[in-house]
Amino acid sequence: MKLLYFAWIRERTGVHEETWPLPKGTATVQDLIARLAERGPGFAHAFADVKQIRAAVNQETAKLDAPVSDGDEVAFFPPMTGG
Amino acid sequence: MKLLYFAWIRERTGVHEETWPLPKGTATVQDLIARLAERGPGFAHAFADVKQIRAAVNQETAKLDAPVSDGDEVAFFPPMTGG
Amino acid sequence: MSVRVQRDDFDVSREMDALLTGRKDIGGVVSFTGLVRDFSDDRNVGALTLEHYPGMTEKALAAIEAEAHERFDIQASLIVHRFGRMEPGERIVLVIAASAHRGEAFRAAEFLMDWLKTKAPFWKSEDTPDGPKWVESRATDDTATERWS
Amino acid sequence: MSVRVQRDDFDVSREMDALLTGRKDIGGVVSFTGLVRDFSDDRNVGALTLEHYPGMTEKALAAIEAEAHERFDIQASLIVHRFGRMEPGERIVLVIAASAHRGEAFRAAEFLMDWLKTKAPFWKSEDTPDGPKWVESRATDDTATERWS
Repeated sequence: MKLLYFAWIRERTGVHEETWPLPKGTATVQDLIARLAERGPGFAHAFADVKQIRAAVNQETAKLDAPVSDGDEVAFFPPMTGG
Repeated sequence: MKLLYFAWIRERTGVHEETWPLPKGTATVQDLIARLAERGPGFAHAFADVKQIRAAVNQETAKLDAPVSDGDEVAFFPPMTGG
Repeated sequence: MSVRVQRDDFDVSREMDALLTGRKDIGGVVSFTGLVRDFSDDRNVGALTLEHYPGMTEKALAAIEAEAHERFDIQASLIVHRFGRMEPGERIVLVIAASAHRGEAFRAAEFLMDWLKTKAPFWKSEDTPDGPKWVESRATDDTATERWS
Repeated sequence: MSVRVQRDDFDVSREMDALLTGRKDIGGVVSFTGLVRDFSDDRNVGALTLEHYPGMTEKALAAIEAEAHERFDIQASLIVHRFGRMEPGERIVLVIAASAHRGEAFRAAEFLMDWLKTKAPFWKSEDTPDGPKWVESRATDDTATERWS
């Protein structure tokens, strides 16, 4: 799957965009966040407060319980501040 | 006094601007309208329906009972349609 | 703060730039441009002619603008109103309101337009297939003015 | 209807003219221009850097614009949103809504701005005396978005 990180989530993970194999047993956005948080201190810091994290699956805003599968593009970012 | 007429009031009176001596006993805008309506068929037509007439005294919107005196600039016009 | 009554057309960008030049405290600028439409109450309108009351018009616009500054937290504003004959598609009026906060700029611009409709001494005559016709004031404009009182 | 995401500045008059060219059914055009302020929550802000999500941003703006056309009687609209680094006084975002009736144009333009604040994938970083700082989403922006639902 393709993973993208924006704003302070990008800064904390140190990654903007990467290809990552969907781990077994990862069904939802929330599952994915839990797996990513285990990837090291930067990722743990980035995903420490789930309330501050928003996600998009295939460029559409998605809730924590939205399903994810291996071909997806999943992005993580803080609440948007456009305009 | 200086009298001004705008829009269809100007068209009906046939006058845009004139100097006119304030008739004796004319204390208010309403009095003035009554005197002007006596000046001939054009003026009578212009001032036939007082509800459709708005006035300004010295370039400030004025009600029917507003006082008028001989040095004033008084204007008559339909409801405004700006913007 | 400034108001202008003029025969000539205006340029929105140029007016906005002149109003805001050197300022860095403005977060949002709202502009409203009124245009001549080629229909009005289902009659075809060829052109519009605006008559006004020179002298009083400038005072009325300045009073409307001052009222907007009383009521809303805006840092800059402009009213430009044209008179004379204008074809469909032409610009008639421009209102600009600038504020640190977007809501105030929106509110002030709409207030300025609502008051212009009923408190600025302009009268519109429309060219129609039956000849020129004076535009009557609209009940909806009176309602729009009253909601601010 | 169109949306654009770009690094470069824009010109309000040029965008308005392009949107309305040849049209004679538009009575009012409302524009909102968002600018970089040199203060924000009492911190001094030197410059703003906008990060966005290429691909998703364009889709999100188009969806917001389509929603405005569903909700309001507007005949034309435009959203232009910049990204990258911008100094105080620079233009960030432009929204235009055009309608036969001024109230609809005002309503649509404000709706577009409110939704952009919370539904367009942009993130702002401010230069402050303590270094760059990510702008947090505001409760007032959430409230502004919710009043349309």
